[in-house]
Amino acid sequence: MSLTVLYFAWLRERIGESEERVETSAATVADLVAELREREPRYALAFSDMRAVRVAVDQELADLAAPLAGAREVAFFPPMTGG
Amino acid sequence: MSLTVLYFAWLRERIGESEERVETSAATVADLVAELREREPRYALAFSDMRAVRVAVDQELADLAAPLAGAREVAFFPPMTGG
Amino acid sequence: MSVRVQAEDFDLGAELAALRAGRTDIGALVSFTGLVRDVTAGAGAISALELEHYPAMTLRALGAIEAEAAARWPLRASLIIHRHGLLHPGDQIMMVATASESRAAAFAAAEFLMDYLKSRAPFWKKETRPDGAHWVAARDEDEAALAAWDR
Amino acid sequence: MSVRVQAEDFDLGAELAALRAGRTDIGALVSFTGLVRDVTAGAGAISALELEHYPAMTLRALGAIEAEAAARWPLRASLIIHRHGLLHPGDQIMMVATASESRAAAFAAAEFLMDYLKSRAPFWKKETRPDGAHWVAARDEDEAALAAWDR
Repeated sequence: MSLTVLYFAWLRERIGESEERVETSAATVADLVAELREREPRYALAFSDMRAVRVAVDQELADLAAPLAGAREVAFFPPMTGG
Repeated sequence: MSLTVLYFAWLRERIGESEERVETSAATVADLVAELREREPRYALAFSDMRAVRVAVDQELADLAAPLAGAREVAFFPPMTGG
Repeated sequence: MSVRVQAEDFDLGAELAALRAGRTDIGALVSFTGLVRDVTAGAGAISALELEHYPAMTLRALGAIEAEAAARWPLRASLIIHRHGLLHPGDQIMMVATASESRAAAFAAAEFLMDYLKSRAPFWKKETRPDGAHWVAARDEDEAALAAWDR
Repeated sequence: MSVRVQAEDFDLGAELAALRAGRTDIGALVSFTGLVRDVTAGAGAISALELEHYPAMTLRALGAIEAEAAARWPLRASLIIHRHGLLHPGDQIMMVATASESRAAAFAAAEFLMDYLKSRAPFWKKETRPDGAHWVAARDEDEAALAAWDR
């Protein structure tokens, strides 16, 4: 499965990219995070405390248990601070 | 004692005046209302249900028991409906 | 902090712009504008609204209400404008604006100003409807809203 | 009902005037405007604020928040405008406006929109301060404000 993965705010800065294509067979968001952590220290650092990370799957807020079957876009970001 | 007495909204319409000078020895607002009621039916009608009437003494909201010693202006009006 | 009572209309946008002009200490600006509606529930179409007030008491009452809001919340600025005289559907009746560091304070102060003003500022509305002109009755829920601030 | 996300500034007065233009069914119009402050409590002076967002998600999230408000209160009109990009102290960040028959509905809907937007619309703020640029942390009280609407 090929996913577009997006990073915002300090997650973007720590990982050093705003967007990348990821080939994965991860079944859930948590599986995808585990895969990314294994890749390089910058991912492990960015995802070191998942309580500080929010996730959207196909532009809808989701949690770590959310399935990725059929998903096209996953975004990681800190809690929102608009308004 | 000489008081300026003001009427607003439907109290003004029922009594037919917006302002008058009243010579009175009333000790309280309630006494003044009793005196006015005795005067003419239009006052008795306007003051027939005092639950529907609000009072200000010298431009401050007051109740029927408020003393009139030293007062210069008493106003009668229905509950306010601004805003 | 400012209070005005006037027959003329006001420019809501210009008032809000003036309130924050040249300032960088305001995080939240809330405004409320009251407008003449053309219908009252159950009473049919309204063609005009006459606003009577008690001039000697009005500024004093509005000033006291604004001072009470400023004592309860850390306001950077506030404004109350209330019109009197003959208005028509769609016309602006009044506005309040509150500026604070935080949105919670600005919202709470604006609602407080409105709740107090509704029941404690000496204005009375008379609607012209198909069945004649009628003084608007005060609503129990307005008194209840006011009482809630003292709880 | 309308949602806009833009880098450009907006004219608060013109937006509020447009919201009620030609209408006579609005009794209450509430607006909230968020502005860049030059100080954050305990963190010193702010010289700039960078607003990042997630474009593909932003309009969807704001539209969903507005639809939820419209389902909860009898709104005649509503508007959300949120800016992104580089802002400076005194600049407007965003606005919401709600129009209803009654003030209680207009106030509640505006506060609801703000509480949801704060924690559910994909915007992130980065402040430039004397000690560098810092991402603004989400506040527990914002999540608490949001949770209160479900009680």
